[in-house]
Amino acid sequence: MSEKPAEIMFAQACNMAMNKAMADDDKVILLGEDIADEQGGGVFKVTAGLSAQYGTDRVRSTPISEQAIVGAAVGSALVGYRPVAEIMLMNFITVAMDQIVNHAAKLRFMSGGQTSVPLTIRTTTGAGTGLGGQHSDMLEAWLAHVPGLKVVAASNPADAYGLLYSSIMDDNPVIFIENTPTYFTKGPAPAPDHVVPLGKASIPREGTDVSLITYGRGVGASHAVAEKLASEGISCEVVDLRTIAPFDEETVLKSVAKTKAAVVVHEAVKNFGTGAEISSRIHEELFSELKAPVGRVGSGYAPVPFSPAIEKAWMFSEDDIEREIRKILG
Amino acid sequence: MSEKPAEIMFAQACNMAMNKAMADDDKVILLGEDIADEQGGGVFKVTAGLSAQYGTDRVRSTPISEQAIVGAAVGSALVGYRPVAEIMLMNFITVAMDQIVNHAAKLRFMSGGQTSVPLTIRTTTGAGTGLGGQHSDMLEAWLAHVPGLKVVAASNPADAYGLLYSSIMDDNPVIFIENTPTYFTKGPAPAPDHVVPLGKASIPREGTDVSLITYGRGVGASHAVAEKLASEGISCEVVDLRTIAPFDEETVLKSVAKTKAAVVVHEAVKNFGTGAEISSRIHEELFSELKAPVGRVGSGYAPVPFSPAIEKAWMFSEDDIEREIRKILG
Amino acid sequence: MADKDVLIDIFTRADLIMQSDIKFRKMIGAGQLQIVYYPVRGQEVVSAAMMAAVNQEDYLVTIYRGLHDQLAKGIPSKDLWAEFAGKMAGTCKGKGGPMHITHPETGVMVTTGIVGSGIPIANGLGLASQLEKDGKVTVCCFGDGASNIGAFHEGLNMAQIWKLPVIFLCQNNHYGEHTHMRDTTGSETIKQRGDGLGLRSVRVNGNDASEMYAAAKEAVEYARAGNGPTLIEAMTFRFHGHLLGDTSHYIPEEEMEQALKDDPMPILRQQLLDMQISETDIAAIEAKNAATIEEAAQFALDAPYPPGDEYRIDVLDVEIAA
Amino acid sequence: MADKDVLIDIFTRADLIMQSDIKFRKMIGAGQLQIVYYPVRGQEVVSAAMMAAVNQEDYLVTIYRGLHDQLAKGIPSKDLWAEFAGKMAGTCKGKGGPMHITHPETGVMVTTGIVGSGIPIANGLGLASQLEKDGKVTVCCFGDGASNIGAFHEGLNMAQIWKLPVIFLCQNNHYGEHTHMRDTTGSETIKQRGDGLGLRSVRVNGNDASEMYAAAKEAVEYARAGNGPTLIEAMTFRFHGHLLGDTSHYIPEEEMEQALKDDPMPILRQQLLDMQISETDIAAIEAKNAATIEEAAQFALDAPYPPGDEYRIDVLDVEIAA
Ligand SMILES: Cc1ncc(C[n+]2csc(CCOP(=O)(O)OP(=O)(O)O)c2C)c(N)n1
Ligand SMILES: Cc1ncc(C[n+]2csc(CCOP(=O)(O)OP(=O)(O)O)c2C)c(N)n1
Ligand SMILES: [Mg+2]
Ligand SMILES: [Mg+2]
Repeated sequence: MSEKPAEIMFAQACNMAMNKAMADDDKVILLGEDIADEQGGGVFKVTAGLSAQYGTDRVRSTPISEQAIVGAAVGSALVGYRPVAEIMLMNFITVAMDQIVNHAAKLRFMSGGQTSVPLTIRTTTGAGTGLGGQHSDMLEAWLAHVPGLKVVAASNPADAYGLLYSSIMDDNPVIFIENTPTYFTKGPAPAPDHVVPLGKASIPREGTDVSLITYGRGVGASHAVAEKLASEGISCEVVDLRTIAPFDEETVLKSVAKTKAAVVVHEAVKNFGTGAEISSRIHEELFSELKAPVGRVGSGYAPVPFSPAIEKAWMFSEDDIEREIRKILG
Repeated sequence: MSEKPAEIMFAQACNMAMNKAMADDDKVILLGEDIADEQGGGVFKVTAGLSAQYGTDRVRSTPISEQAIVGAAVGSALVGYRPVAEIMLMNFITVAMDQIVNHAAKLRFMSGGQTSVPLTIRTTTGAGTGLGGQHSDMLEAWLAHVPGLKVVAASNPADAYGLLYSSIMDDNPVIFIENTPTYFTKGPAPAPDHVVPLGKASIPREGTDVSLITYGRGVGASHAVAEKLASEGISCEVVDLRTIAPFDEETVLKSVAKTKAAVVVHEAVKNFGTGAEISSRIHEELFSELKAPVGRVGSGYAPVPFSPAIEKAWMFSEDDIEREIRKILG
Repeated sequence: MADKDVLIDIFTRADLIMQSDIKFRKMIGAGQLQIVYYPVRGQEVVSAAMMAAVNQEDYLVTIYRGLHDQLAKGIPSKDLWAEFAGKMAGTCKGKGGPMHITHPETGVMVTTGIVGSGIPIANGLGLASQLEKDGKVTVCCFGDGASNIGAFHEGLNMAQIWKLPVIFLCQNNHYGEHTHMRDTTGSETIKQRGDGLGLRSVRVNGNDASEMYAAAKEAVEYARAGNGPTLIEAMTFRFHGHLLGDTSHYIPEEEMEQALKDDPMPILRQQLLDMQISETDIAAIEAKNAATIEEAAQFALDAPYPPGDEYRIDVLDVEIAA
Repeated sequence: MADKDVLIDIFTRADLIMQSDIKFRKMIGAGQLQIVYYPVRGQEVVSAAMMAAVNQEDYLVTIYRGLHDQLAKGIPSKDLWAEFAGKMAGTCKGKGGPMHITHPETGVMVTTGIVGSGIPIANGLGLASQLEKDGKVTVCCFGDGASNIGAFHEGLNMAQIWKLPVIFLCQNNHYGEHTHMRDTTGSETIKQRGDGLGLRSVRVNGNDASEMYAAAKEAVEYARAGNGPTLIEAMTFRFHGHLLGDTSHYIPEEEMEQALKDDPMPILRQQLLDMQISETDIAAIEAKNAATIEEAAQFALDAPYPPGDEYRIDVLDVEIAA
């Protein structure tokens, strides 16, 4: 065991990124329900210890008032702060969409560039653990459709660290989506100065037969399938978008130009999901080179079901990815 | 002039559809800001005369409380009413997304089918008239991504009449999107019993070279381009989706199977818009038959600008449609 | 003091809640059930007394922490347990789960997991009753923390201007998740907010069966008479944290001690005894509840899960293609 | 009665507003400008007195009906007119337009077209000032109708618990679009709602310069001293409907007549005369304002429009590719 490189959990990586950002820039402040240590440092403990270190002036537990939380972040961002607002679970952004969409995303533009809104909204979600219809939705497609917002999702602790830091330091509003079911999975620890730039995809696994374009939790699932198919001689390249919007078209198109086949994979509902945009872009640019139409994997057309068997049947899966790959590779 | 068949305006068609629905079913009620006659029958007069006819018990002007408006519609729908809630402008659904997405769309499923939510949310929007960043957004892609919601947009008064009536009588929650800039354009009047079923696209113009898949205001623009290109011998088929989600895949695929080329056209921002899903579905099903990748036309990656010249440059246009058609027809 | 029959009724409901809560926590602790559970121990009397004041046909809208409300309103234990366990025989075929209980036969129309969102929906039920003139009232339960969210404000105001027959029952247990009300709420009381919005508002000791029942009864009569809504701020406490596993580390020891001393259940039981209801009679109620729960729990464990492709049913009014 | 200098200051701002409003309506009526315009005639004194009580560095958040607030806060007329006209020389390069004026040099940070949404944002500005200890206050303007929306409730509560230096100025003109407050608001007053939320709340005749100024001054001092927010409900009226073209058909004649009788502008002017400020001096102020407006209007008409591809700039911090 002592040989193993240091590992950290996803949730911890987020904590460390916020800690570093707060240390580096005293304009970084945190707002959210139960986030201060007196309240336990967040329901998933992602902000644990930060109020002890930086004080409750900078790490503020709030009322259950998501509009007021995001609004306070928008307002302070307008005058030089770098607020990080936590929306406990992604479904709760539904009560704050006005502040996010009509204000955070638009104020730079509508002011003709006189002001900017360098805020980060952290939120977590994810199905597969029986939280049911109102606590598990992946809604990144909405936000990706809003000009002026960046949307980010990490697939492993080191990236989470590097991406969250970059999100906080970015001068645009960023939605940083965490994944509750994988909060406590481990991965190699990043170096303290590890930074992952926004807008740049990574290729955690190279391959030649098909590109699996994915992000967040889809990356682990895609890896697993790639591993399995490797034994049959099918070589999958995994592209981890990391920034969902605006996404790194260059890396995606380069990968698919090489493999000539692609499957886009995400946990969100497939219909009208982000996979549609990525698939369309690939078709638009590489149509004549493709071996087959781009495949898509996502979850089913239904609210997230509570009961495990239905939830499993509804949810995107490694089987779905495998089936889609086999379909397009013929 | 006397030869001309009777014409009505779009706004009037919506009014007539509600009037008929209220006459046919006394469970139909209307809720919204300023909608009763004492307040002028709606800011665009779409509900004018209805409170005079059916009383203010059934046609209720509300406070500026969109969550309460949609909530009241959800609750009454659960017990047999067919509420029609007006959200004055589409950007204001951002304050009511929780009620729409977490509740209206999910309660049937989460209750295991014990309850249903036969409500209609009417809202209007549309750029091109200098209302600026917070009063013009087309957000149908968000709603199309939500399982359990139907999303409808009409392109002409007769369809508006037939579709709105169907929306109100549908047993699912329906978002009915009107278009402010074309409220006062005219079209042939429908027969009083004219009904347009949800989920069925129409083909207002047949053609052989390329299918223009569109809805709402995109239909008029596509027609204009089709007309223009006809003189050059390019034959465009126009497919009016009418129901955006779930959309009529059969009609779309049949049209494209015939023309072997398609451009999807909408007013909404192109990136991550509904066009991406439609394009992806066409590629997935008809890849090997297509002459070229499916083209997409939508508005630019920016909030809606105020100043006319910027707004025009940003907005989807007939020129964009034409350019895209020429591109894919080579 | 409420009369004997009423108190027995309230006790019967409250004891069923208490025993159910204990059993759920035990089974979850033992790994027999794997669910996120929001304990209701400590809040039994609030909902028992409230639901004793309404009829089965009256509507209820409640929240994730809703077991007490749902049982008090009359959902049969078997159906409820089976839903908590995600079984096809559950109230919602296992699709909703504990946070989303619906059971129209007993008037339970919505259980929401979104803080505050039941309030606007309750108005819709009230609006329907007002239009139907069916004489029903809607009870809408939520917590102290929920009074900080916009939907609370919009909903109470709309109910007031339209005089809707809705009773807003704020179960004030002093905490929203891990945060004390004093850190989140600019007003001293929630009642004050109701006053500010212009509706009839009262604040009562929700743990006192008679006081709670009287307030409930009055609100129900007021609503049925067409006078409009009431906000009842019912003071109570939750003994086992926000959700099972929460250690209540954020609750000062003395506060918890005092709350436990004020446990409404032994107090109510003693009140029955004081009213000359015999120990035997009380024990019979308790035994009957225990049997109901045993049966329900076993039923929930034994019942089959729904098949996977149930996810395509009940999304729309027609089945979704695979 | 406020002292002479203050009243002159208020009058100077208010007259600029009044004349600007008249000119805008005239030019729109004549087809020289094609914009949706929310008239401010009748509400001049509320914002003139409020802004006279704060400094240029203090922040302002206002709404679509914001011309009076923006001018009173000090945005140069040329910049503002050019933005209304959609010109590149406007405060926001023509990208925002009348509903979205920003001008940080004079503290105008946000103008929103979404009812109530400025309130949570104002808190953020206040929070920044509290953390910076820069002594600034934030004035947040909105209407009576806005007090029905959730953001109002959430925002006022957060300001109160955090004691933010924010002044919530509710300009109560009795109507939200075409609906009278009595049909939408369960409470008698908006002040009552502030009380219910626990914050310092006052209700004043906003059309009386001295009364309005005193309330503003007090709120500013209270905020600067770290005591927290104030809600000022300033009673006023709008004479030209919700937006230009609205005939005010929904306003009873007597109500409009009374409101016009109470027009704050002639009253304020008379107060100046009563204080021995000469007709000549007043006329000089008016003439100067008129000249400013003439110049601004001409500038706005003459200035060039922004080029079309400006839409790719200011979306993100980098230009978007075509
Ligand atoms: C809009 C929204 N924000 C946050 C949450 C997360 N959350 C669930 S319960 C809860 C606390 C609610 O407290 P209270 O209203 O007092 O009810 P209690 O749990 O004490 O019964 C919070 C913050 C949520 N479910 N919905
Ligand atoms: C969330 C939202 N709902 C509705 C509207 C449409 N709307 C614009 S102004 C207005 C009336 C606002 O009234 P009030 O707050 O009293 O301000 P006033 O216009 O009287 O100054 C309404 C309903 C909006 N802009 N935003
Ligand atoms: Mg509580
Ligand atoms: Mg008003």
